[in-house]
Amino acid sequence: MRYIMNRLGFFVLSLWAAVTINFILPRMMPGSPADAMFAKFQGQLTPAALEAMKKAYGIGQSSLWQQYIDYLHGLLTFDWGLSFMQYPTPVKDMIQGSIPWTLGLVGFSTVLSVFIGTTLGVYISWKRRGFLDNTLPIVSMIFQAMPYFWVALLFVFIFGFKLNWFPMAHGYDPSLTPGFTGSYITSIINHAFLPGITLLLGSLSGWIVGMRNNMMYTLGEDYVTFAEAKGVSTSRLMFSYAARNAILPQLTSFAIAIGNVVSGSILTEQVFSYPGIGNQLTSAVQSQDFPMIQASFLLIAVAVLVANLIVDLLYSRLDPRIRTGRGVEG
Amino acid sequence: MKAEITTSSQIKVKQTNNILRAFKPLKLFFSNGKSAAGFIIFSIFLFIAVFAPWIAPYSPSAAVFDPNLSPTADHWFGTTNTGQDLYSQFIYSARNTMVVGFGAGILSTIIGLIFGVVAGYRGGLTDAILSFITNLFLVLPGLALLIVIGAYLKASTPFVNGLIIALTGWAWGARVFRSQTMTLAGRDFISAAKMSGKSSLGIMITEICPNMMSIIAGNIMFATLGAILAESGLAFLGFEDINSTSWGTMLYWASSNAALLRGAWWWFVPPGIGIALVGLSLVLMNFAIDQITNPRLKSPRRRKNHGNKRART
Amino acid sequence: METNVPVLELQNVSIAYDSSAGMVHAVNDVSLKIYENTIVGLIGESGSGKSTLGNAIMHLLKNNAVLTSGTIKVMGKDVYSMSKNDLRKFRWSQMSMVFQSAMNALNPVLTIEEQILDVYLSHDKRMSKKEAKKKAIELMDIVSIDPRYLKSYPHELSGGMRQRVVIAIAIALDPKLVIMDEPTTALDVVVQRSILDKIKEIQRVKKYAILFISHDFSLVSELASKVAIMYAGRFIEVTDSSSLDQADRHHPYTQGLLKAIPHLTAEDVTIEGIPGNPPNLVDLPSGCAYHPRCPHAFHLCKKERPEIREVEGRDIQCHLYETVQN
Amino acid sequence: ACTDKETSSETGKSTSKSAKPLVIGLSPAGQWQENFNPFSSTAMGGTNGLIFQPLYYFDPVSGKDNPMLATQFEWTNDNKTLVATLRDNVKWSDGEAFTADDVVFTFDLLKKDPAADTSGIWKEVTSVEKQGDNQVAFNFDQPNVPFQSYVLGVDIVPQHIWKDLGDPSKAKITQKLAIGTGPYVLESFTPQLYKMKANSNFYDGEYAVKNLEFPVYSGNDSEQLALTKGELDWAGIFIPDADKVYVSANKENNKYWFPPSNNVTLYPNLTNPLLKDVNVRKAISLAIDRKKLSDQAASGYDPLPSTTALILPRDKDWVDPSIPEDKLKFDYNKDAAVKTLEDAGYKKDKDGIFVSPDGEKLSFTLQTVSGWTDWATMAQLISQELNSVGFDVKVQQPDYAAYATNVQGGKYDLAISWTNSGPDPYKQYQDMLNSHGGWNLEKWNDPETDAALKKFQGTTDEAVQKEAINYLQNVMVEKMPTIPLVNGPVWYEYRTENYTGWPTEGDPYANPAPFNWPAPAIVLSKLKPNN
Amino acid sequence: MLKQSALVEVEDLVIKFPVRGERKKKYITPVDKVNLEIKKGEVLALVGESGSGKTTIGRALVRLLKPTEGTINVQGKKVHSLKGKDLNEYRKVAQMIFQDPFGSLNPVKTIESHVKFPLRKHQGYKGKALDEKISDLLLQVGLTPVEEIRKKHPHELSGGQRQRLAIARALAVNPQFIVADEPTSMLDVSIRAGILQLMNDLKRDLGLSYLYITHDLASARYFGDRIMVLYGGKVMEIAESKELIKNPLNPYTRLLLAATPGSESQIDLTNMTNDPPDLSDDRKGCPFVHRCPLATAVCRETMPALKQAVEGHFVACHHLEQKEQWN
Ligand SMILES: Nc1ncnc2c1ncn2[C@@H]1O[C@H](COP(=O)(O)OP(=O)(O)OP(=O)(O)O)[C@@H](O)[C@H]1O
Ligand SMILES: Nc1ncnc2c1ncn2[C@@H]1O[C@H](COP(=O)(O)OP(=O)(O)OP(=O)(O)O)[C@@H](O)[C@H]1O
Ligand SMILES: [Mg+2]
Ligand SMILES: [Mg+2]
Repeated sequence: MRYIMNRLGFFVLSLWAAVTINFILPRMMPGSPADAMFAKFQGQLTPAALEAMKKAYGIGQSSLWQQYIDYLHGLLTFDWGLSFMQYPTPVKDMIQGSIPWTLGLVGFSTVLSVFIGTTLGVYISWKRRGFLDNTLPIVSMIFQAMPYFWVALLFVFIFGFKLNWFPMAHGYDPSLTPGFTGSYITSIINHAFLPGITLLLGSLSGWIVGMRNNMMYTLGEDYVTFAEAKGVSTSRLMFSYAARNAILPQLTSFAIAIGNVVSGSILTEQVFSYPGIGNQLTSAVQSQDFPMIQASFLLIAVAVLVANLIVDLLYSRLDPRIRTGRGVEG
Repeated sequence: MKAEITTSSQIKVKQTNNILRAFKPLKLFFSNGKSAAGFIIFSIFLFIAVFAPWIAPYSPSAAVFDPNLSPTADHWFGTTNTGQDLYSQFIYSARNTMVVGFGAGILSTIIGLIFGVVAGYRGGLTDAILSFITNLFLVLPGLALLIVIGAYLKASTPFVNGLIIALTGWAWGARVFRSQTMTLAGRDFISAAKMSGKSSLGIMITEICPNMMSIIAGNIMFATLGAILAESGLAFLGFEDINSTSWGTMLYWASSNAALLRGAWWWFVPPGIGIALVGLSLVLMNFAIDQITNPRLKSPRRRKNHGNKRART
Repeated sequence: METNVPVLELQNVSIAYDSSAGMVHAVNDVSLKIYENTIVGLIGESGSGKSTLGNAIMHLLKNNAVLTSGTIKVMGKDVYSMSKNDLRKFRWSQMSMVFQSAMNALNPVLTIEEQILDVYLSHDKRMSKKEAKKKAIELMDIVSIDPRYLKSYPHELSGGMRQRVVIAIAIALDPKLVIMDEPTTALDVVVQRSILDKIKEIQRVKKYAILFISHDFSLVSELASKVAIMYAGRFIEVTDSSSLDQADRHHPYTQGLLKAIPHLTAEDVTIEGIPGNPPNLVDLPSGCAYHPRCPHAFHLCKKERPEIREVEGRDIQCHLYETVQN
Repeated sequence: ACTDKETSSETGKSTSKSAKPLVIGLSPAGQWQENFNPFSSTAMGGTNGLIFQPLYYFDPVSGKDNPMLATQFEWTNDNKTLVATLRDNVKWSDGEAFTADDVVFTFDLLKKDPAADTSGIWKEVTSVEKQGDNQVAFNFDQPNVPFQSYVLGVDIVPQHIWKDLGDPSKAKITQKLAIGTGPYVLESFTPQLYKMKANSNFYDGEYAVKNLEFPVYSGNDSEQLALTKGELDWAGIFIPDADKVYVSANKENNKYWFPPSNNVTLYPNLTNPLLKDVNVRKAISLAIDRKKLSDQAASGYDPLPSTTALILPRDKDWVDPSIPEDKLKFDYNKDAAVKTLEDAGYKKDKDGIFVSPDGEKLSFTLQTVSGWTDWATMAQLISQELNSVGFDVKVQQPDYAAYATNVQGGKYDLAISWTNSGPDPYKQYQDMLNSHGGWNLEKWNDPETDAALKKFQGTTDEAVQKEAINYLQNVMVEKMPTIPLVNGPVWYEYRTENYTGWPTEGDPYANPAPFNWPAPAIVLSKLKPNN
Repeated sequence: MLKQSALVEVEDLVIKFPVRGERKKKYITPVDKVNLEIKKGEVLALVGESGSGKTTIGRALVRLLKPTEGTINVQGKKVHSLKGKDLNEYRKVAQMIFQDPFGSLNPVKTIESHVKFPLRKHQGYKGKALDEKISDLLLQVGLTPVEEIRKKHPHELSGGQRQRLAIARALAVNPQFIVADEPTSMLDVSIRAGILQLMNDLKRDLGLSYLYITHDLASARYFGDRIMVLYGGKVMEIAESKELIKNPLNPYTRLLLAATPGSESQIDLTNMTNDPPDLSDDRKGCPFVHRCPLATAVCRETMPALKQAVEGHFVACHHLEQKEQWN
């Protein structure tokens, strides 16, 4: 209980901090977005039109404090304002349209990466000093050391442009009508393959090596030897005794990884013209779209916080030591 | 009667001298094939970075050659669309990228150390506040924050970016340092140091930090890799001064000039390989450090004696 | 019934660890027989190879350890010639072990009950869960722990209770041989005592053979009928525990140990340490491994390893007794 | 409407069964937003021109006037009233008839909501009224003939729909509401792609190109790949080394033409006393190698500018014949630059930097936009050149918003920026040189210049107009208020595999880029499927 | 008379620790109203089971902990309220040898640097004198050959050598009083004896006073002049060593004696509860009550006072007269 309250407290406090940072950051920007907007009109606007537009965009008409209050109020009521770059589309709509793609692609490949990586980690630690144990960590690390977008660009060029194996852009074949049809779903998978595989390759080694390390530690624990002596079956030994304990430290990383799904999507989506939130954020930053930057950043922060909270709670379910309030650390 | 004591037993030495070995980096790195390879690759790039002005045939920014050359004897990696020598750019970029990477790596490690060690050693309210800040930074999405801050800060030279990367990326280290400090702080030798009249600051600097040398070194490697990748990502997205000389900027230009499409792989591939190799060398060296210092990776051996608290991570 | 088949028979067992510093000769040429219903103590200072031997009997040596020579038989069967599966079944049903750090031998994320059930269910596929639960309750009764603790997680139990749980698990399948590797070192004297009493009691009833490993002389001499004293991987002396009252006519190392113990009630309160350091197991001293520390050492000790010699019913490896007798 | 649609798709099938949709690559964006509001600056491409149409379109590349919803226009009342005659028998795509009331309604909307009046119509126009059934009159305070392109360029919206939509600047025009008079109607919309099909109600009859598709690309890179691979028929993106990258992939079909459309100009801040000295500006101009700028910064696409700032060859008829031939081209002569300064009393100090007679160093910042790579390269080259002559120039690259704030607020020394060109030379001069001009970044303030522009505004007589423009050309050549660097091209790539009839250098009938709306409507009207 | 020569005087020492409770903050009191005194050159052995508060008392005496209540006077100084500079001064008087020879030395520092800092800081040695002093000190505790050992790191020493270094470090400030917290519990019997001997020698040669913390009655008897028995944070019994072993009066002392290997105990401990005593700060009565065979209602309600039973032999128990019942 105390643990849960503790985590909830942290959640609320950091949420507030994130929200506030989010409010302050864009206001520290030099150069007003309105100027940027109006430069587009190449100086044909009357001062009146300019004023009217500023008002319409909600720029600079009230005190900072008032803006903060309005901002908080807007957040709570899901009124995140209108996008500058796609005026007058509500930011909410833009996010609604893009977030499923990001969650689908990046979320799925993250979960997949965790799953595959962890399983491989368990496997190679079990077959310690085997061929895979000697090669897999190194090979996967090579990918982790490469700049992600660089690999992605090479993949697009080789597998998309040269070999024509996979589409080079978009979340699905735009000529299809979205719907629950076989061809649409196939198209989605086809389009997600390259970005997904690059994401997977880029993150796999962390999970493999992390899990392997944890397993090595756990396998050296006395309770594993004891269980082995007891005659517990191999699968139970591997999963209930070794992996079950070894996976606990992975959870924290998992929370952070899940939280980073959205920011991890930025480079992917840019390279693959994927219709997700990362892409939106990049364009928003490039065109100084305050409301959009704020909302996507906030969304990202909330995603991370929620993921953390869930993992914390999960942790307390998986580790009985925490449930009773012992050994709670930071 | 005083017992006479002869030289110490070798077996005991074997068990605990691991921490100490971290202080002999060279020996450490050559202790296994992976880390030796890492160390050699790293040394080559370090050499390139240090002696860039002597190695590079031309100035990296001088737009004085024929544009869009493919590799020739004069221009090993060809030239850019503005007639700059790509090989020279590559060499100088190694310098900037490594400086920025290590600068950010070391800076973020220092910040992490300050937060982690003080929080872990002081405990109580100090710990609560510092840990909160740490956790907040841990939780805030790195790249997004970087991009947003970078976009707000404007003057994004690689160095500014490195600074931002360090300022946003120290939290993981702080967390590791904190938990390590907490286990160390519970050890009696810290109490003993207190008893001998050492100040808190003295204890943190001379007793705790030296005991975390290998973790610190590992953290620097790890943070450096992260910084190099983040910096190149930022540069690639165009959130960096495009006249700077770094591998990320080279990739930015290569991609904005459709280097791959026009078949100029010699423009696009080397900077990526450079980053990948430096990254790989860091990973490999870190591997060695990890293997020596992380008790989890040692071959399982029963602990001597009782009641040794283990660090929970 | 063949009562003469020893429960445990060690014949010239040697074990070495392959470590980066070289081969660690942890156990050297050790022989021993233990019969039913006896407790044999195994003592020796830290690092003398006690646990290694215990683990070797269970065929649970670490990856880098090798049984370089000798045979280990339990109930007449060679432990090292069994198939993996037979071994898995044989272990625990015939021989079990309480590990040195029994406090850490319980999986922190499983309840006590699950961990006890694991034993029953893995060895008897036909046993129902209900039956196993009943047995678990009986088991808890034997070691005097309230069965409500079955639902607890290890960290919710005190050290003494955990230790008892581990002992309970060790005797769950009524094995013939129980190896106890320093089962009480981490505990308080009072708790330690109560557990030892418990072990004694159970042993009396079930007639197990117990190999009791410890480095505490007084403890072992109280509990065991026979004591093997280990130094540098060798049994330098095997003797009845009753003989430990007098300090003379033992191996010099045994004598040193006996002199180092402060006695609670004896009038004479002087004690003496043994000078010097434990031997380097990678590069053992020539001849008798104890000679660098031995106050009685003479030229022969450095050159030749002493043979086992029976001295007043004690098996002692020491040149001193050879010369005395010769 | 329902039956209409069916028949139109029927006919579509029968006429060009095999014709593929024409795929158009617009500027990169994250995702499309369903915004077909012609008054929104962020409306989807095609909103202006394909769905909604203005009365007239004055094309800056061809210099032609293209009638759309009006068939002719005329200045009356001492050039203070503009009367447009509307086309007959125009229908909205939902079948309703288009009337003069719709036009008046549209202008009234803009009056009520200044935020929608992005061209500032109501700062010039005083009233709009219907004349008879098919004419609309626009009344001005004072003559402003060139302003006709803005007034007649406003997209007309249907009263029967827009009267209920509230503020036009905020109206969300989705597929359902995108009812216009243009040659296309919206067929479907997703954030990755929207499709249009030919409007069967269109006054000129259905276009030969029946179907349009607009996929989204998040960056130049991915759009280049798609274009090169043949997935796009028409695009307007920068391609480095287009011959090698793009044309060579399919010599037969992959074509491009990058006609000049405006000037990329070095703006000196004339409020800076040093830059106010014309000798300094001339020296700067002399020290710049414009050929190198074009070759290295812009893949050689950017033609060299005229000293008059006219866009050639489009404006060739406007060139003042009294200006000698050699003065129409910029010189590159560093020695002359040095000499110019020395003659004006500037001396080099110990660092080799020129110092004015007042003791001020010729030390300037040069601003460009971060991320605009061609300009960045230019700035780099310029600063290298100037520094070699004896200036001290430092390049600064704020991002676009800060740059815009700086250049418009006069917070810069030197800046690279564009000029705004219209269908004739007037627009560019007006914006750049009029003391109230919209893009008078340099703050050129000269009553005679203003007067010349005023003269142009007040007349429809070409001779008078030429006189005014001649004066302005001389201002540019002699006084050099700004320093043109290169001509900015229009990016335009097309493929002839599926469609022909594209504008080319030989037949520059309209602005060819698929982003200068509503010009693409003109292009589409001329395209024919290839079969 | 007694008062005058007492070096350390502790009165009504109470130490509380906050513990994480379910909801509100709770405290445990591992040291409750403890009185003791140690004379110059005297060894007071403190015995008691794990968790009875021995270390806590020791840490309070050297002021690694601040007492919650009560006074600690050492040489007339009010140690319990020392701060800053005064506290640093006090470090010269009292030192501590820690329980764990593996944990109390800094693995990355050389042997000599462990004693160098205190020698320089507290005794003001510098340069060559410092160097010589280090050698002297290491020699004094038997860390020979000195020149070789000085440059080594702790992991290159055996357990006994480490414990000697810990002692040398304590001696480096030239203290008058040493808290030795189970200095041998982690060592082998044979090494243990050597350390006890060394401490005995130092006491004899330098006139040091010790608080010798242990849970091993046998070694307490060997090294201690007097023995104090602690249970659940309370003093149960205190007497001359021999007297206490011969004539244990408190049931807990007797239990402890019975449990010590080497004693011929007849107490059946197999079914004894091993629950630790209640340390909560609102507990009542005798802490041993839940294990004590003599326990009655009064034991549950009130803590017996420490009474003198025999000359110099103090004991806290309500049922002294029922001594026989256990044996
Ligand atoms: N996995 C291993 N690799 C190398 N050497 C080992 C390994 N395990 C133990 N040793 C060494 O083998 C020797 C015997 O170890 P063992 O654990 O059997 O001693 P022990 O008598 O049980 O000691 P303790 O009383 O401390 O438990 C020791 O010197 C130890 O350092
Ligand atoms: N810093 C602390 N915070 C909270 N509780 C503490 C702290 N230090 C000790 N305790 C608790 O106080 C009680 C007494 O501890 P102490 O270490 O004094 O016992 P001890 O007699 O020295 O035991 P041992 O023989 O095991 O060393 C224990 O229950 C312990 O858990
Ligand atoms: Mg052992
Ligand atoms: Mg203690």
